[in-house]
Amino acid sequence: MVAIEQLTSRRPALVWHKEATLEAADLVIIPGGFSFGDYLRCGALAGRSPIMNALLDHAARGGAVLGICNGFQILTEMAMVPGVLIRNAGLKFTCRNVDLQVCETVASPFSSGLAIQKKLRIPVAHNEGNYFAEPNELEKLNSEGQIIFRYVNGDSFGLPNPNGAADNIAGVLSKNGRVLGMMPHPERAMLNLHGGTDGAHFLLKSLEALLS
Amino acid sequence: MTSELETMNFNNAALMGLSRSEWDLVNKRLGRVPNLCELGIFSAMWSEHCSYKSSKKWLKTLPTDGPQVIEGPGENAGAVDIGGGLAAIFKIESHNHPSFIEPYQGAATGVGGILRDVFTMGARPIALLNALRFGQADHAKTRHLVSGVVSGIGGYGNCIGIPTVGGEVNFHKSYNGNILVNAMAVGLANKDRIFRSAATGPGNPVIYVGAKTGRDGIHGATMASTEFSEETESKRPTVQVGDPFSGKLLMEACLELMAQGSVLSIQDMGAAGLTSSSVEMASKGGLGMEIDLDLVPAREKNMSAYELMLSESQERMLMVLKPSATETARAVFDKWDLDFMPIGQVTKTGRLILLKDGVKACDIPINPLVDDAPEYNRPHVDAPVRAQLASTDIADSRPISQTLKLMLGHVDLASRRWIYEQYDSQVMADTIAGPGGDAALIRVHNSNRGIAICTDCTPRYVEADPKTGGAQAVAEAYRNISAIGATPLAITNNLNFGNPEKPEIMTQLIDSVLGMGDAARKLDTPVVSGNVSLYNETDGQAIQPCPVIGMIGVIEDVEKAIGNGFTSAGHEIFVVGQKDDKNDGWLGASIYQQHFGDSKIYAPPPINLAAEKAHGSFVRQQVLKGNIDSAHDISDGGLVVAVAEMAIKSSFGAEIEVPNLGQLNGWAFGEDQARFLVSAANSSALVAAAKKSGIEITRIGKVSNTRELKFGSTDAISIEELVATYENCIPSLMTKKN
Amino acid sequence: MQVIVNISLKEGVLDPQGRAISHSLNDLGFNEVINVKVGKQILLEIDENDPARLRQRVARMCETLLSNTVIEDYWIEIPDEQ
Amino acid sequence: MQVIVNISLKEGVLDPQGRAISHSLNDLGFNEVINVKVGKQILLEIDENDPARLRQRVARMCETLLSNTVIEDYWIEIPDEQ
Ligand SMILES: Nc1ncnc2c1ncn2[C@@H]1O[C@H](COP(=O)(O)OP(=O)(O)O)[C@@H](O)[C@H]1O
Ligand SMILES: [Mg+2]
Repeated sequence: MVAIEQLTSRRPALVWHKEATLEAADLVIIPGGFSFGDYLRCGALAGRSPIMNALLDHAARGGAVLGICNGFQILTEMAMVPGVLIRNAGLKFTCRNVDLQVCETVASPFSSGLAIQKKLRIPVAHNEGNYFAEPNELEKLNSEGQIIFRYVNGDSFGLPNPNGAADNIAGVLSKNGRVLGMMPHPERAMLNLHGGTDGAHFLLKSLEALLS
Repeated sequence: MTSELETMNFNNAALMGLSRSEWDLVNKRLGRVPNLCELGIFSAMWSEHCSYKSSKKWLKTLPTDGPQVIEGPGENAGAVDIGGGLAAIFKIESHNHPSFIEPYQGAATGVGGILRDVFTMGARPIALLNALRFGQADHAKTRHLVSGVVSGIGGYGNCIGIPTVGGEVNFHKSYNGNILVNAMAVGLANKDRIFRSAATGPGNPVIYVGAKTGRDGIHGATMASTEFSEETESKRPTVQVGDPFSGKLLMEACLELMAQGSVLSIQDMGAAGLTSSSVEMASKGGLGMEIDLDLVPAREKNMSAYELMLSESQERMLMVLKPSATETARAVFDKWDLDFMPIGQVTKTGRLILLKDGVKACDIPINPLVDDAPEYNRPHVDAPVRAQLASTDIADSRPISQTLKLMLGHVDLASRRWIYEQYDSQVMADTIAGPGGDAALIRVHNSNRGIAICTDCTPRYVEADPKTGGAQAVAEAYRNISAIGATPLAITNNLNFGNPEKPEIMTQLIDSVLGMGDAARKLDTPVVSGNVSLYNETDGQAIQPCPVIGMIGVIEDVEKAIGNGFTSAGHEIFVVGQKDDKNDGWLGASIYQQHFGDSKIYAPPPINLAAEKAHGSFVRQQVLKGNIDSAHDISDGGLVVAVAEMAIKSSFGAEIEVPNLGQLNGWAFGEDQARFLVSAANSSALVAAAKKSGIEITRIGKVSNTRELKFGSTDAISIEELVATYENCIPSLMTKKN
Repeated sequence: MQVIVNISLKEGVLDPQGRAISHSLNDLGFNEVINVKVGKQILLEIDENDPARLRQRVARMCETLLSNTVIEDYWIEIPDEQ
Repeated sequence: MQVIVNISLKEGVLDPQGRAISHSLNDLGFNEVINVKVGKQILLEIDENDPARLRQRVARMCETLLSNTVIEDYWIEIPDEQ
């Protein structure tokens, strides 16, 4: 919310989960945040709340959707992006900065403004960010350009990524490139005071592409 | 059912922890013999936890006033003015015993409980911290307890969406059978919209909101005895389970309702549940209360009056509303899917009257429950006199770098990353400095103002000399807040001790409170809230005394705050608060002694409060002027450990000059107080300012571009090598095979 | 009526929790443990007395909410059913 | 041999997860759902052929690691056992 206001000086509309309609929007953001306590499976209960049918309609109309962290989990639960997010390989919640590499993708407002191979430093904070998809599904994701971010550089303990994600996947796009789910939190890397502005860069480029 | 109305006898009272004289007093105040529910209420209200009967006399000596104080001890949490029309509302609380029994749920409900204390006052919580003490690192149970407690704290805090930004952890064998889990929460409120708990207006409805009541955590001592229940098995006291999701809903619903202006008074249900909340609300308002227990939303069938009153189920609140507001309030709670139930009303009678199954289950005058709660002046002795340890008494011929490497692998000094990475320290995106710094720093939303927070206590000092240790905890917190550039404002404290009926334990309690009081007075940081946890013993073995201090401070402009990692090569490194001919240091009760000395208890480093204040203020002013680029207080491990920590936090190294003569181990690892390590680009301005203020300052070296620490001309070690021991200690402890 | 829904991970899906438990058990000296899988067991109390209809409704619940059919299998037990 | 350990919360212990699921099912139109409890099911593959000994060893595993006996009950099923 604050991040979007900071970048666009426009105030996004907040939508209550029990509502059933969604007004026309340039972008719907499903933020992080342990919806429904993450009971059963992360994002499962939220993925069935009344507002979600409207979200499906929005996406079917070609509307853009960004799911961050728990929002990504909700998107996978609703099958709006492929794969699932399971428990971190270390079985622990993990909050830390990670480095992401921008990959080449299908045409997408989320990647069009980013330089390929660019590294972004953005924090993660999750318990279930371990991306999983069947091998043939992974292959498809690769060949169709649906993988937008991968973890690089590993962590200080020598692991390749913070959660065990298949192919170091940190963010995936829907087939048409209009829906993005990502584990890292760009809204937490908005200011030098936060320790970096790469999140702001990503959000700004996405918004420019969407609003132009 | 009727058995509940039967009268009790002294044996029943004794099982609930009442003494003979307390039992007699109950009968006298009541004018008759109490029934089970009434006795349960008296015993809960007169318990150490609710009445502070052993500590009250001494807590009264603490300073609680100051121009910044809006609300001192007595309400759910303390409140101080932080400027800009805002109040910071904060408190710390222990959940030691439940966390030992069930580490995950114990710690999680500890966090939930302290959050309720804060949002009950109308504050939106902005930060959580925790002070933890575990047994020996290699004790069989330690790993299980550490991992359960840490994931429980994260489990609740992460899920409810409040960042956990700091805390402290120590390991010592005295905690093998009795760990400490203290949780602190800080919230923000409009300073003229703070909610209090005193009930007002006879006839106003008393409303129960939140989760349903079950048989969670009912007073163990009483329920364990079969005399009180027919179906002992099913009524067995159960562990409280936290439900952060309901906690979140409750928080949002309460804050929404408070914003509407219909809440007259509100109180969370913490220890002793409905009993303490109803009694405290009525007593503070000088009124009475009548409650129909059949209306209390219950999770289980056939709960007795006693059980309903003593249950410690989580995520519940009691409120008094304006009568006209009941329906709009109900709509708010419906929206958040929470129970909302008018269960009684405020009365003029000054009595607590409870109905159950249509009959009176309890009728007691409220005043005695609070005013006649016993207050003891328990016997105590003189604190032991400790010998001083001379640096020469510890033989250590290693080069500084090698000793340093061993020290950084000490479980009390090693990196806490394994712990704090399990906490979401950034949620809400206002965390400017999370765990790993001297104090955490949280920005006040939509402003540049920041709140600095830390917790501190060094139990080995308190054990050696409780008065010094009590003062030191405040002084160290003062240094941590000052080091980032913030102005200390006030403190909360959590007094963790053994059995107060033992005179030597009572001495620890008294002296450390006196020391804490002295320091709080001299450093202008009044005590605005706190908590006491006594009887922390197993098999007669008391814990190392642990009076934890939680301190908050304020900084007008977060952009001016600094961190504790070096920021550029070439910056000069100084010790503020140290003479330049110093070539020895205080090793008694230090980590160095623990590591390399004998196991005797020696006198801890003395505290000079005037110096603490002068040095802390100096560093703060110089940070705000931009004359200091990074700063770190010198505490556990001494000067050289502080240098290493500043280097590890940065991407630089340092070249340190070492005295030619003297006791190098004392100089390097002594824990003399009131000192800061700082780095400065503009060193002449800093030195001039120090001279002008009469502050001792010593240049000890400079920040270098190589990832190496050099001591003098021959002794060097790579930072990488230090990081390896520093970072691996706790992870390898946690994965070690039994 | 009582219904039990057992939910387990599909063959081939990574089970970090099961692996960790298996390791820990081995570390604790239970060397006979070869493999561990962790699943969920959901007990439902349902106001429906016709077992056939019950089974069908619960299957619907599983498909819509209780299990994520991308990675999980479920099976339904009705203890009172003959 | 295969062993199944079912772990559930003790009577009286709050089950926030079960409650949330029950709510969601009702919201989704499954109004017949009265109550939901969530437990764990752990499937173990164990190199031990004597059912009696197996049961005893698995009970030990439950007490030491698999279940949190302060708030959970467990029961052991050995499908191959006659
Ligand atoms: N239990 C904990 N939870 C969160 N952060 C912690 C915890 N323990 C230590 N930390 C963080 O690790 C850092 C080092 O802690 P400590 O050595 O106690 O600091 P100090 O000596 O400055 O008081 C601090 O930033 C502290 O906030
Ligand atoms: Mg410090």
